[in-house]
Amino acid sequence: QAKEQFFPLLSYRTGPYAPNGVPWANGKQDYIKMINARDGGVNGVKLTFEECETGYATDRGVECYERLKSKPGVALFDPQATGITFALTEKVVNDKVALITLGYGLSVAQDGQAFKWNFPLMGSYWTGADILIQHLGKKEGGLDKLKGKKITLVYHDSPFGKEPIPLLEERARQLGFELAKIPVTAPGVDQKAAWLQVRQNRPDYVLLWGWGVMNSTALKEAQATGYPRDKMYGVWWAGAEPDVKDVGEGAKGYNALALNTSGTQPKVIQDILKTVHDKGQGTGPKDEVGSVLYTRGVIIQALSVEAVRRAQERFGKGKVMTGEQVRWGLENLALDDKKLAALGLTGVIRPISTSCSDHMGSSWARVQTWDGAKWNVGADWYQADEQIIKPMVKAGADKYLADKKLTRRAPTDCQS
Amino acid sequence: MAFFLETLLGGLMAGMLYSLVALGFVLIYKASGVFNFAQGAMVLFAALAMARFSEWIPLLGITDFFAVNALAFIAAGVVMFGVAWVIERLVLRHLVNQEGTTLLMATLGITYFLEGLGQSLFGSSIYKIDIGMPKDPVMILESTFQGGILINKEDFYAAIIAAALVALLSVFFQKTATGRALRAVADDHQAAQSIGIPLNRIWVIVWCVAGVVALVAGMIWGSKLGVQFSLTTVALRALPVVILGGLTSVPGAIVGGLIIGVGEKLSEVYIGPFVGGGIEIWFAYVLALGFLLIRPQGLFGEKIIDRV
Amino acid sequence: MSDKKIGDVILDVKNISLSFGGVKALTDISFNVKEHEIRAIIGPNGAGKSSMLNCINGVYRPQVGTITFRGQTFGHMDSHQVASMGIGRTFQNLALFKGMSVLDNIMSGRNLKIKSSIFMQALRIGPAEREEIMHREAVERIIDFLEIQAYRKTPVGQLPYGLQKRVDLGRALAMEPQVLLLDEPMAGMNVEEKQDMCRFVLDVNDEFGTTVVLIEHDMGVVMDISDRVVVLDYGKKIGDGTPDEVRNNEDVISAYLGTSH
Amino acid sequence: MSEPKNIVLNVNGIEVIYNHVILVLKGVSLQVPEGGIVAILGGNGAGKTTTLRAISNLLAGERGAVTKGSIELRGERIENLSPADLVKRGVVQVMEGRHCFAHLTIEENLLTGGYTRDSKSEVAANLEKVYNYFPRLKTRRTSQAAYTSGGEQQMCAIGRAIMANPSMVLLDEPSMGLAPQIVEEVFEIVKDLNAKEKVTFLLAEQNTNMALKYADYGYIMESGRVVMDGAAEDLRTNEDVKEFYLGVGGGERKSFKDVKSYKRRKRWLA
Amino acid sequence: MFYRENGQFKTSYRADQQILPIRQDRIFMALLLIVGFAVVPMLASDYIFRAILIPFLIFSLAAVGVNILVGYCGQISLGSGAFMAVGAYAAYNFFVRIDGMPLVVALLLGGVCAMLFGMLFGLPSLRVKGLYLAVATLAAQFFADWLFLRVQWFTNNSSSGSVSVNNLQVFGLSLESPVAKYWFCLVLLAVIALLAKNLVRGAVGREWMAIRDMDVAAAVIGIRPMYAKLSAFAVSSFIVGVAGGLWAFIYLGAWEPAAFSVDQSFKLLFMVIIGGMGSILGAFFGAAFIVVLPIALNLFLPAITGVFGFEISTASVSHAELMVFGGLIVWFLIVEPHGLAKLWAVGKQKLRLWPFPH
Ligand SMILES: Nc1ncnc2c1ncn2[C@@H]1O[C@H](COP(=O)(O)OP(=O)(O)OP(=O)(O)O)[C@@H](O)[C@H]1O
Ligand SMILES: Nc1ncnc2c1ncn2[C@@H]1O[C@H](COP(=O)(O)OP(=O)(O)OP(=O)(O)O)[C@@H](O)[C@H]1O
Ligand SMILES: [Mg+2]
Ligand SMILES: [Mg+2]
Repeated sequence: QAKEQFFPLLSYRTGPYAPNGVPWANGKQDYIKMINARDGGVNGVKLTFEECETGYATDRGVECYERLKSKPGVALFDPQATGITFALTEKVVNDKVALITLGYGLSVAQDGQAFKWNFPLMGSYWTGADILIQHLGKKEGGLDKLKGKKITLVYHDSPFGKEPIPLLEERARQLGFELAKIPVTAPGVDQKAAWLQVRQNRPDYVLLWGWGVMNSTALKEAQATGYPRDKMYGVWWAGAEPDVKDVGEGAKGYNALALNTSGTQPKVIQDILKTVHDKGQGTGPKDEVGSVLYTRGVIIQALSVEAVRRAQERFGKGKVMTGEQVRWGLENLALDDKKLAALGLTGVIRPISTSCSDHMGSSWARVQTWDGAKWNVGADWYQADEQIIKPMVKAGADKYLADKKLTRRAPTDCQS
Repeated sequence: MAFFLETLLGGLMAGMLYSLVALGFVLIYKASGVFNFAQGAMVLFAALAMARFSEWIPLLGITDFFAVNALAFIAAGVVMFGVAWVIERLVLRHLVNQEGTTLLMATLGITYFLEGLGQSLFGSSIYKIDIGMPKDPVMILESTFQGGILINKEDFYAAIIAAALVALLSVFFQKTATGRALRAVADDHQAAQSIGIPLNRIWVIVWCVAGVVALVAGMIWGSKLGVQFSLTTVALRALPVVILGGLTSVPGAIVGGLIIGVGEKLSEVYIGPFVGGGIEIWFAYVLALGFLLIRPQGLFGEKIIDRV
Repeated sequence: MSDKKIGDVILDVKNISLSFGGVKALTDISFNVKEHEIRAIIGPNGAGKSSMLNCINGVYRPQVGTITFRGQTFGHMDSHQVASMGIGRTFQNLALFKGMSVLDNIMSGRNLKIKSSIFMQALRIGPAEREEIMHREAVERIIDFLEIQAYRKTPVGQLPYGLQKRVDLGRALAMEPQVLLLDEPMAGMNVEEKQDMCRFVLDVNDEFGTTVVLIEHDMGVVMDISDRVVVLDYGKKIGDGTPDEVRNNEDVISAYLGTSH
Repeated sequence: MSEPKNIVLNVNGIEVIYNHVILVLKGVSLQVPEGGIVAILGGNGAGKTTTLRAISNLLAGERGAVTKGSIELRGERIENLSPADLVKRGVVQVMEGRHCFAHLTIEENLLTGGYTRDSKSEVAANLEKVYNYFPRLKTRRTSQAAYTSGGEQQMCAIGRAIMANPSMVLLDEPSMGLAPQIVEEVFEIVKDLNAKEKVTFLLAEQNTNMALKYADYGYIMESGRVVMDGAAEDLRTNEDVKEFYLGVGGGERKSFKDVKSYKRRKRWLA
Repeated sequence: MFYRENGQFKTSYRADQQILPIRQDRIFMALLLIVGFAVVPMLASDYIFRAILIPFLIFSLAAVGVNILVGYCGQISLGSGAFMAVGAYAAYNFFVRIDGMPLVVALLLGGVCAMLFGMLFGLPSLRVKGLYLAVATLAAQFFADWLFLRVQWFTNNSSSGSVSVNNLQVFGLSLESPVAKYWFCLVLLAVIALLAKNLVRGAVGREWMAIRDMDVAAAVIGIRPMYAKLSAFAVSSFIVGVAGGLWAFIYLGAWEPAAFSVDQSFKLLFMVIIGGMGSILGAFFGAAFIVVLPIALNLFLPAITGVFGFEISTASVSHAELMVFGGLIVWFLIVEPHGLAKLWAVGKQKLRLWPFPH
């Protein structure tokens, strides 16, 4: 029997969120193909995958999960949608398989002692929101200068869009800015009323918490109501090519968080082009390789593979890891600059190091700006303010545990 | 005051755009008694076709902006005619004289089919339709109000196109013999057949017209929002419009659109903030419902007949 | 006919006027129906016969006039209230419940009499089941008589027109009404079938003392079985009396009967 | 029929099945000569309507289908034509139960009937003709059909068929719900059209008396089969027909009051 | 082994009024129940339970509810998703706010709340009919979507608006294993479907159908339109509400309002129409069609195209799946416009006549 580590890939290639879901899913697939082609797998263990279409719908996502979770050699799941993450969070505990939600999902899941199986790697909505506020503060010349400013949050009316609110409220209380919240009903094609309100309020900044078509529509409405794009700041899910491409010039000056860079320079992307696309094995069109969401897909998959590799280091090289073993791998990721360089990810992301109590591993991000043709990533890295995030995560996790009548993981559990 | 006017104008123009989609529903309902669930999918399909053709045509060496758009429009129109023909051949023809729900269901099947076909032929990314609509706002009455009143030029032109189309179709339905035949078909398929109205031809014609309406709607909405899957959801926004105006009335689609457009924008802007916002969708439906309680057949709909 | 005991006025219609927009369907119509009699309403097409029944039934709301039924006077009442007072009805243009079987159509005529609550019906134990069976028996008798046993479980929409008319009658009968309003029950039947129908109307009238108001275009039937006849024309009453009186009324002859009858 | 004239319509042993399972017509054959008036008689459920639907190709909408036999119009097989094609060939059906277009006014109903006629003047002339035949319709021309009386709707349905200038009309129970005079008028109109405009008629009727008075030839159907046919006079004098369809068995017409049916009566009283 | 009713004479009306008057049908049903309760649990895999059987059971239940309103009473409803949501969130609140609240009671109370909500939005049906009524029910749908997103109280003040339950128990037995969940849903479904069947074949059912087929005539024979319509809304939304609770508690475990979006409403309506309006059995067929078919296509399309020697991209599979699904709906409607239940009935009738063609 061949040794195969299986990656179930939940994705959506149809429906309202397909423009964003497709490059993401392609990046994941291509990375797996690349590892097999370049390295012959992980220490001789071949990587396999199967994709399952969720259409961004929770029930279909659950079905995909149920179908794929019992395949031999399942490593972990990346649900690609906040709603599906919620539903799976309840299930992975019993099924003993990890859930990675890089840059999305539950903010409180950062607390690994409460959420053993969830891994919101590299950032949650709380860290994202905090970084944006820090950036605005810096622009104004100090966080205290935000006092009295008006900041409006235009958000996708769903748990995804609502997640940053507690943090922003906390920050508003602290720093004394005025926070207005305008929900946009999913999928977000109709935002006229929202932007009329923005025009009425004339806020100093608009934070855009959108996904899919909501982002480009927001930019178009902003243009139509004359709101300056350079005062708009999006989350990292509102900062990819599909969000701005068809707005073109109209989106010039718009900013968004950057969890990763884009472009074809990174070595990992070059490797993919060389070993996969040039062989005609690419999943999607070649010109999309290296775009923001494609690269994010690559990163997610790279971290997944690294988790497997890490687990093998402990549980036996060249073996197929179980879901539990991969989970350990995720909890003990230690990707320093050197390792990142080996992965070809230098400059794309910052080092990551996870632990039993921190399932995020890194809370750094930059801000990028659209110049009408491409994204330019700013030089400054920001780290979310521990002082604020930590207590909130702890409190949230405690409430979760209390509601569920569960207890924190014992320290010994962290060793296993 | 200025802001109120702005909201009002915004609502009116949004309403006109809803009317455009609503019109597609009305056309088909009027002509065959079918509630065409696939209207949203047709809008998407048409818009996708047009967007992609306007990408592909320059590859043939035609680069003139106007020519490209005109050719893309025509090509997409031809595609929609084809769709109409196929739908009649493969679906409607076999469902003569069936109940409304059956036909509704069939249009649902068509919806899925078109969504799948559209995305596999034309792709599922975001595409662009650029028909040269101005994107930046203009301010008017700046002397009267401080800051002026903002008008979205694109919406304004779109509203004019919509109004023209609607007017044209109203005339067509009002007096012509075909208009009458269409209404007859809607009332009773079998009786219409028995006196020699060729249902097949009528249906192809109507679906073609509805296809063109979908194309115009798709073009305008697409130019506003970009062409991608969510265009189908504008159908849900147009639904209260159709119902409020009356399922069978072309002018109803316009008036309904204006009422709903204004109603939902005003409510969202003036009531929304007090209850947390996001109320415009259900408010539109509740508004329509309020009108229905007074006139159960919609403002301009034909009276619902129940006689014993 | 002579041995039949005709009682007091049971249904009294006074000065009914009804118009739709410009169309005057009924103008100042008054007539009464006595207990136990068979009262025919005749008149040319569009005279307002069906509209008259609709007024009594509460389907239409007359602009002027009152209707008195067993001492209760009303201008308008909801149809279901009229039904619960004991007035049953058949329709000219079939108004059957198309999706239901013959049995269910007729059973629905007995719904007024069903007492068990929705919970009992859901559980369908004891009393609810017994009640259902009791009514089923009554309905089976009607089905038997109308000779539609073979179609019991057929959806009515699939029956030929004539049989649908019978089902319609069956449904009205199932209500065991005191007054039965029949709107052209014999249209679309041949002579043999009409004979059956007549026989049947007479039986109901004889045995149960049900008062019958009958609209019919077949003069043979009307003249033979009715006790008194009202004649309407263009919404006005132009004659009222026994069949013989009506037959010889000049106005009636010119407006309706023509010379050949 | 003794010496067949020109046969326009030849129905040959057709079998009709509804819904793939319900066999309704079991080999029905009939012929309609050019310029004739042929009546189909028979009790409720005999299959008259089904026969007419089969001819005019309106079965599909009822989920019925002709599974055996053939139907020829002037020598041409017509089973696969659409109803609209048939109307073009001059065959129009007046459906049982009226089927007026409820939301259209009477006049619009009639004008729709002229859909296949291209010439405006012809349509106008036909409209005049119909109003002449049915003056009542003229007074109600602007009301929506749904709100007219049963009889008015019947007139409208017949008028609508005439608007198409047909050469052959299939009439399904034209007399139903019409006042006696009007019934007579309708049959006179039939006769008139037949004589003056050479319109051929095939009618399904319950009013046997009338039908046999005006028709030249009759078919009697029972449970999906033709059980008897013959010239109208012959049928009129046939004892069985008299007994069952004309109600004059044994000479005198019996009063409706006196017809007894003890068997049923007994059962009802039980 | 012939399927015949010959020789089976009914000697009482009670016998004739059974749900399954033909003996073979009764045997078949008994077998089906045995298979459902005993055989399936022995054979099915985890995946089959969790991803196919449990959703199928829950959707069947919801479809039974929707069918009462739409199929039996003729009131078009696009608000079923809202009724499910009310059922789910109400049950959730009863469950977490009241200590020791038993699961079944919470679900039933959720149903009661859905019932009240349904009746409220059913009121317009007294005046507004047909497709126009769809607007009233859509208003309910969008209102509920909004309500559960916006009003924090309903979600127990969870910041993101998503809620979850765990450690479900019935009568002290844990509901964690898929088989237990399956049994739980099956029992609820069997009981409620039986009660619903009793209703629709009894007096209330006739009232509903009468109102559906011809409301004027129904009033003339003494049926109160208000009572009939509101009772249909009540019963229907109660059942749908319970199904909503099951969907949330048993299938999803954690959910957000989007789980009960308008798509869900449409889905339920489609089940009812495809399965067969006015047929309890149809609800099951419809649920099977809508739940199982997409999954089956998803599984088999790549295999099938593989057989024909070309590999199909993942995106094409999802597009092809949509097309095949749409095509099948149309095809079924052409074959039998009255739904799968009717198709089944016609099939049985043919079987009865077999080997004779008619
Ligand atoms: N759509 C249908 N589906 C199934 N069976 C049908 C359908 N239409 C008619 N039938 C059956 O076909 C048989 C003949 O019906 P048809 O309507 O042709 O009779 P008819 O002679 O016209 O009767 P009537 O004088 O009452 O109109 C009846 O037994 C009827 O039940
Ligand atoms: N709801 C309505 N709206 C408008 N006009 C109506 C309505 N109901 C009846 N009428 C009109 O009132 C007149 C009387 O109609 P009604 O149906 O009572 O006639 P009828 O005597 O029953 O005739 P028939 O013998 O033809 O059935 C008709 O001219 C009809 O068009
Ligand atoms: Mg009448
Ligand atoms: Mg007939």
